[in-house]
Amino acid sequence: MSTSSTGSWLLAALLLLPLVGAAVVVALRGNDKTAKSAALAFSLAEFALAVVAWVQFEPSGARLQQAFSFDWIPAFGVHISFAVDGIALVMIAVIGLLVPLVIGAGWVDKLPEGRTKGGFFALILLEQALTVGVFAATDVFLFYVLFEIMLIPMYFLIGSYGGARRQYAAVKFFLYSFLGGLIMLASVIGCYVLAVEQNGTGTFEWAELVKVVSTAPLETQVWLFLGFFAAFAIKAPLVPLHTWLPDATAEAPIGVAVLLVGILDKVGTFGFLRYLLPMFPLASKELAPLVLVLAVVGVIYGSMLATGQRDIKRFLAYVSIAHFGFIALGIFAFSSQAMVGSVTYMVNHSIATGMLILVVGMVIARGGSTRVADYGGMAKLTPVLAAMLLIAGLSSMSLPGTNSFVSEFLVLIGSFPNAPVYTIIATVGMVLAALYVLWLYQRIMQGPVRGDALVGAAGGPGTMVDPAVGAKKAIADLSGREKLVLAPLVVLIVGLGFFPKPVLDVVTPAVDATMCQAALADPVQSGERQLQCR
Amino acid sequence: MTPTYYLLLSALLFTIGAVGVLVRRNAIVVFMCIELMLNAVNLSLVTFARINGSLDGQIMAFFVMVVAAAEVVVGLAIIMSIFRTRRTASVDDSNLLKY
Amino acid sequence: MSVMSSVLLLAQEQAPAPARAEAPPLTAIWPILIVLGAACLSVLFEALLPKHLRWPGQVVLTLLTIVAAGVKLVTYVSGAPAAGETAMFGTLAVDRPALFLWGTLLALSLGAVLLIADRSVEPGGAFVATAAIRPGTVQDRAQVGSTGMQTEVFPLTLFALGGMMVFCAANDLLTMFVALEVLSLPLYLMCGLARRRRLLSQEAAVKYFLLGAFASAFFLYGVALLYGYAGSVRLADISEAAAGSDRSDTLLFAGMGLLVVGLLFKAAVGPFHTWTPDVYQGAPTPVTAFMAACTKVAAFGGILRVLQVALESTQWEWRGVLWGVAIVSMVIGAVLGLTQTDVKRMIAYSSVAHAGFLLIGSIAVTEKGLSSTLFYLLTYGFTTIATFGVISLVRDSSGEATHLSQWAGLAKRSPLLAAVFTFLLLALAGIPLTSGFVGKFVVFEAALSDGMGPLVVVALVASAVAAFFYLRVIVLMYFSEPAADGPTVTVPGAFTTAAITLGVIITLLLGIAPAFALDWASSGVFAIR
Amino acid sequence: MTGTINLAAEVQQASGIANLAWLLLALPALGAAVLLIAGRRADKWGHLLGSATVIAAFVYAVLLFFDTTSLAADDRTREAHLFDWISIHSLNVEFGLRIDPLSLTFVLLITGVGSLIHIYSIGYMSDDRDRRRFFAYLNLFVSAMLLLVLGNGFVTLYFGWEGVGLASYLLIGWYQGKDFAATAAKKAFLMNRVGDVGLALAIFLMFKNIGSTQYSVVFDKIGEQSTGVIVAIGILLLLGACGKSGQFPLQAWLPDAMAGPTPVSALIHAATMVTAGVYLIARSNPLYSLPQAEDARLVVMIVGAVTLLIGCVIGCAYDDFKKVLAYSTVSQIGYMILAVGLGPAGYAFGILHLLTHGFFKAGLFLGAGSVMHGMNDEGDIRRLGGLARKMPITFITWTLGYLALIGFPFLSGYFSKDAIIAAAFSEGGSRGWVFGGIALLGAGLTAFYMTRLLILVFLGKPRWENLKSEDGRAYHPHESGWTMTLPMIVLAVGSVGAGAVLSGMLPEWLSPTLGELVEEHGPLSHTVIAILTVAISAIGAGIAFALFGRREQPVTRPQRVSFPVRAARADLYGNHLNEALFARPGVWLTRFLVFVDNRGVDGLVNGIAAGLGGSSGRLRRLQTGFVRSYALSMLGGSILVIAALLMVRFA
Repeated sequence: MSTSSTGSWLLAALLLLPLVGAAVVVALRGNDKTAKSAALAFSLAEFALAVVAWVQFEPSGARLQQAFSFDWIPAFGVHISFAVDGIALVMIAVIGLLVPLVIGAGWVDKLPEGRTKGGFFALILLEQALTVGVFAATDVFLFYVLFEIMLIPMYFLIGSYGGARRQYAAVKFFLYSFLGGLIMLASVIGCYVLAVEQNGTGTFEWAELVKVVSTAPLETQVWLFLGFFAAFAIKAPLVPLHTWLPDATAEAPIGVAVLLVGILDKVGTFGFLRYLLPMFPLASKELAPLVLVLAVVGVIYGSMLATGQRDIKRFLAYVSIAHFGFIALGIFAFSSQAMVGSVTYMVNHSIATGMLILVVGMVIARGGSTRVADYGGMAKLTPVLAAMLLIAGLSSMSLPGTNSFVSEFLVLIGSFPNAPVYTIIATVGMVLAALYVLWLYQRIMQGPVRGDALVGAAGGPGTMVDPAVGAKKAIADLSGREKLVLAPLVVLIVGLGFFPKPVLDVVTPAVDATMCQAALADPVQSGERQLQCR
Repeated sequence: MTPTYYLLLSALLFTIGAVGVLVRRNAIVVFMCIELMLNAVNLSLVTFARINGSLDGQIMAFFVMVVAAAEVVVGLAIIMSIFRTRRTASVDDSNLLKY
Repeated sequence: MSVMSSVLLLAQEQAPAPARAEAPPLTAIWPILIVLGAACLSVLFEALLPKHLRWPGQVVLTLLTIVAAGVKLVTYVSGAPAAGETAMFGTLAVDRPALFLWGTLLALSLGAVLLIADRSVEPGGAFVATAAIRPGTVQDRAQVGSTGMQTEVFPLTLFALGGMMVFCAANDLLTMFVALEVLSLPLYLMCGLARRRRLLSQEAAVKYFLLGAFASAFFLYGVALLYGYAGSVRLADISEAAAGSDRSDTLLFAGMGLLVVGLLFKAAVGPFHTWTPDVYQGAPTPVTAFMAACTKVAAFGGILRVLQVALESTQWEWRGVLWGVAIVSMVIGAVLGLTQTDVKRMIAYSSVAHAGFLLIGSIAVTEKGLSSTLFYLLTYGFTTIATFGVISLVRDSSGEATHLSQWAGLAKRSPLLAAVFTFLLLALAGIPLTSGFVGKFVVFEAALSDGMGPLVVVALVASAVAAFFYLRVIVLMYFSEPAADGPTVTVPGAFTTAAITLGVIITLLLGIAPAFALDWASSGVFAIR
Repeated sequence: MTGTINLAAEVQQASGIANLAWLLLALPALGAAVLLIAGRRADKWGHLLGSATVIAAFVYAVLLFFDTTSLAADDRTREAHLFDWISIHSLNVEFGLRIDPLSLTFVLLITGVGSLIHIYSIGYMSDDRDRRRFFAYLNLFVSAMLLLVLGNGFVTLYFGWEGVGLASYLLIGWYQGKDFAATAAKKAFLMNRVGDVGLALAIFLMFKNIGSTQYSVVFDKIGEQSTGVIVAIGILLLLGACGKSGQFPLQAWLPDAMAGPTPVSALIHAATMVTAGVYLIARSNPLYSLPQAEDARLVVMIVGAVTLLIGCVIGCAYDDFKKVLAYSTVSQIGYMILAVGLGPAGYAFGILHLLTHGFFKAGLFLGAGSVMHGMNDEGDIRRLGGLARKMPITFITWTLGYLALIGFPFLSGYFSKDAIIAAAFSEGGSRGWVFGGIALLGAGLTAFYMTRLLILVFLGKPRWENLKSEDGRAYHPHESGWTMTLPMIVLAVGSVGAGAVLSGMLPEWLSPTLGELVEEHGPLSHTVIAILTVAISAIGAGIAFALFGRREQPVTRPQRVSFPVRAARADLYGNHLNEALFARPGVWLTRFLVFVDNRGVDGLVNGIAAGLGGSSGRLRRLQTGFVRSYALSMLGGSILVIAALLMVRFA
């Protein structure tokens, strides 16, 4: 059987276009120029599609829209079925946004010898297709398949295009995620077996499994929950399962780091929302304290470690770990404000941290080193770059007026009524966030000029450089291309800081549905409203 | 006297054969030990045939003999070829393949 | 009595069955008859054909045989009774699983034979011209150059194949024992026929032979004890006796133990795997492929039948023990594989780990357990054939370059081969969209629904560990710089290409659209007569 | 309490000119945006645009003021809804403006002083090649500050709150080539963030218990909350105020903030931003006025009193022109906090003093800036002296501000500060005596250190004559240009007259927001207190003259001094305390955690991997290659299997 609903062609196109793109780019990889242009063209088209999909989406409509489904393995009731709800939609839009920027940012990067731009961008497009699939899959088996496949392009992206210790990083990344995935596989099968026991025929349709599993006894749910949780906690990553991320981020090329932190990791938190809460409501409530502890520990631990890093890219990884703590806190605080906050946090973190990583990449491209100690006083040479770093930084310390504030505020204010203690600790994380961001900014941009490359450009250590002169030296300020890459992000950071409504409106219904499936109710009720499941 | 003794004897022979495989170095001898094990089995087969009062056991013993003969053919061929190469029949000398 | 007569028949099967009062229904077992008959025929070829005609003659004959047997099988399956039937006076049970296994064996052996027959990769083929010549001598160096090869390998292959097919269908333990020997003896010899590295090859043969004989002694003693227990070697009778009888259970369980040990040895399940790495490494690669794929299929076919037919009623006693064995096997395979430096040895240890997974499916005594194990065998077999096919292509001046360090940076030299091998490794690791994943999935599904959760978790962890050494090879091929005097990748001849393509395609097909194969595998259960 | 109820009831929908209130935010914000985006292209006219936007805002503010005064007192609280900012079910954070006497007062102060300082900066920053960016930041600040005071809910307030923090960070770190400036900026922002946490938690508490963060709802329902909640919110809000207003224990950042250019110190760190804490508490008067909030108010008063003393004491010991003024600011804000802590009896006086202080302290800072501008940015008062003749206008304006600050009769400080002292006494009982006494003492100290400043800078011998500034140039003091003197004059006028004018009308102008001013009569009558204050101030000034006026002052600060002076020079060890309690432990903890992460968490992972590898390496040795050992392992295995089977069966 194969069903489809309105707009399903959109989703199908969203899934297929990058695949086609990857194929085309591979075919063209002989000539860097054309390959690059083709990749960019496809990614932009994909973004356009994503925008259309967003416009098509009816926030007030059905939970899952633009759905289509085919049989795959009838023996196990496995379908190839995709659909989007508000949460998946915004994530897909973010993917569509980031990939062109990543391609633009990697336009002139030098790759290890023997590697072609074509291959690089093709892998990125492939990864894009797979991640879109992961967010859109509505068949648990299909989700698992894509969840694992997703690793392979990323493995090659890190392993063949990364830095000095790329082999170690790639294998570590792969094994961590693969182990998590296998443990999840046990739970996936467990759910299926449960379905077989209950209604004779097994199924992997998400909606069906939710019905079956959510009514299972607590103990069963706990075991299955843990299986899924392991995979998602590794992906997200939550402390103490995080140690693959610093290595991966440090070794991956900048663009790949953006995808890794901005998109792949979101699969974990997305999984919390899409699978853990609806499928295992009892277990979720039972184990919420555990997750909350991990989340809050992550916030503090990540922030403190960030300030302790010597390597800029590792710094970025720990910053993300702290942010993922906030997201997890919001999800498991069980209030619609916090949950909406977490989803918007996923979006905003992709934008803010994505920009932060890109800017850091531009810094590294100029300073030629990833050690913080090799930088200082750069603002004099490259004021615009400095401004960009500051903007990205301010957003990731969630200053009001930037997009991240809305989400962090929602997470905290929403979590407070249910989990006051955790929230208070997390709020302290705000101070630490300011600490590590300003620390980085001061070390890189302020003070006297430090670092061989910079001093060389500035002419003598600690000299007061006239930017007009500095610009003529080796260290130039942002090029037009780089500005073009960062501009959309700046616009979004400020725009969503003032008008988050578009995102909130799309996300809220999906979150309500999730809350309702998990039989949760807001701690602070505004009276007239009651949950109705969709 | 009860057939049980034959069973015990065959078990004993089997064990002797097995131990022989473990302790002897010469490939031929090792192989002979294996033959001993097979024949120990034959003994018990025949005994059981007696106990169960059916002929099958005895017939099986014949089959075992045939198979053993076939094994001898193949085995000696292999052992000969390696003996010609190494000028020794000690199984301990051939351990290029390890770890 | 019946046993005797039937076995007599079995021994002279190539001759058309004599007309008797109740003529045995041969339609069901035509595939076996064809294979064994052709085996004898090709012995005659060896004896009569002039040297230059032997190779083409043998190849044609062998391939035709397999195809013909396959056709016969298909035609029979279409009209076969769902419950299955017995042939040769009940010595052979031709039921759905047996038919599935036959099909699998024929298909796999087709691939293996293609590898064996190839003469372009290694000029003159992977096999020595005259095994009798001493390695290292003048004649030996001469024959390395010569393009002749020992075509006896073809009849040997066919005999082994026939033995395997009988082994899967054997309905009583004696038949099983004879079949075991029929499939083993040729393999012992084939291991010793490598053209290069003959010392290793011969050593492999000796080891395999001595240990194999040792194991079959155990098996036989087990048969004897069970015979003593049940008064019959028929699987059905044994299960009956085990279900309810007053005889001493010591016989039953001692016999069962010895029997199972013999089978586990053939299936290369740890801790009875010790021969595997050495033999896999020493034997000529095509033979290794044949062993790794077909022997596993046959052995697990036998294990499944014994466990599910004969010992079904005592599963609560042996299940715990086999749990332990499965865990040991998976751990040994995964852990020891980590530090291997020879590609063939590595695959050998991976096969030990896979044997553990297969055992999980086998001890789930349910229809699901049966069908999932059968499916797993199918997927694993093809992946393995293709894997060894690829391995046989990477060579340097001294023959195959199997040391991992020689594989460094292979992707730069020949991206296609690296890609194919990567795909196969991912399949062995069980990454989705490969047959390996579906196989693992169905087996674990069967195990979980039979309440073996902990075992499944162990298996999953083991496969995560195992994934590391597959990744190691990928890392070597893609992320490392090629060695200066690295091996070259020979362009495969038509045969090897065909074999590899077959394996890869089926691996991919069963990964993407496994539905049809799953249906076959679950089309029926063992016939208990 | 009563005040709160009809407060909520009275909120009107903004109409007419008030509908354009968003212009107040938009104008400076637009200016900032244009200047930042246009970049160097705007260097020519950037400062003009920057000033223009703020002046325009001021003009509009004046119009809005008269528009409001034209209304009946009860209709003067108006709200303009701009858009729904964050709205999810029960949580609805709207982006709206509240136009009422309190916010208007601040708007006038901010835009007014802001305009003056913009004009002043045109001259002061004339030789900085990034002047345009400077004006952009100033505009950004004004915009954020206006949002802070105009927002109609605690979240919008928080928005402005952090916005001004950002602006202040950028401006303190203006000379970012210098590490100390960058560090000072970072310190300021971090200590503010600590305060912000308090504010944030207060907001969370409101949402949890009241279900809203809008002033109207919160002030309406706050009375129904349990005492615990009310006190908690009160104290958390105070924590926020302490951060922003440099109150004890978060005062340490304010002196360091003087690393920024002087106009910044005048605008942000004297006149406007640092008074945001006072605004916050005054704005939350419906909460603090509650009888249940008694304890919270007490804490507020204590903080205020302590801070004002700390400020005075340290102010006496410093030799840095601007830092003395900074500590003076700290202590003056201490007065204001004390005042608003007094509750209905003090809100108005707190605001009054805030305004007068805005005038004279800004004037004092601009004077200081003018001096340093003429003296190669020399800030060490011991290297100045006798400048009165060199820069007369600066001297006169500065002296007027000085007199106003020490509360010279009938200058603005006299009205505002005395009122606070009187109110403190009128608190009654021992409390009254304690706080009143402290406030009185503070007045004396203030007079002392300000007089010292006056003498060392403007009077006495010109000690700079045979000195060189650190960049080796000789000093050529000169009067500044008109763009700088004009604002100083205006502010001087303000510092003279503001008190007299405002003290009369302010209380009842603010009454719609702060409730009626409650006149209590303590043990001492107002006249007595007034006389006392003047007398004590006179004594303080006298001592200063006695100490510094007659003797020659060394150019370098004497090292061998009594403990109190040493303590004061070390900020009463405030920084040491922070170092010992937070900074150093923090660094240690971080190092420790990094170690744990590498060796512990990651070490565990790699350890497992290494363990597997190692065991593999050892186990493969078992594969000896000897057939017989293989046979042995098989035999062993089979024996185990059989034994196990039999055990399972028979056990």
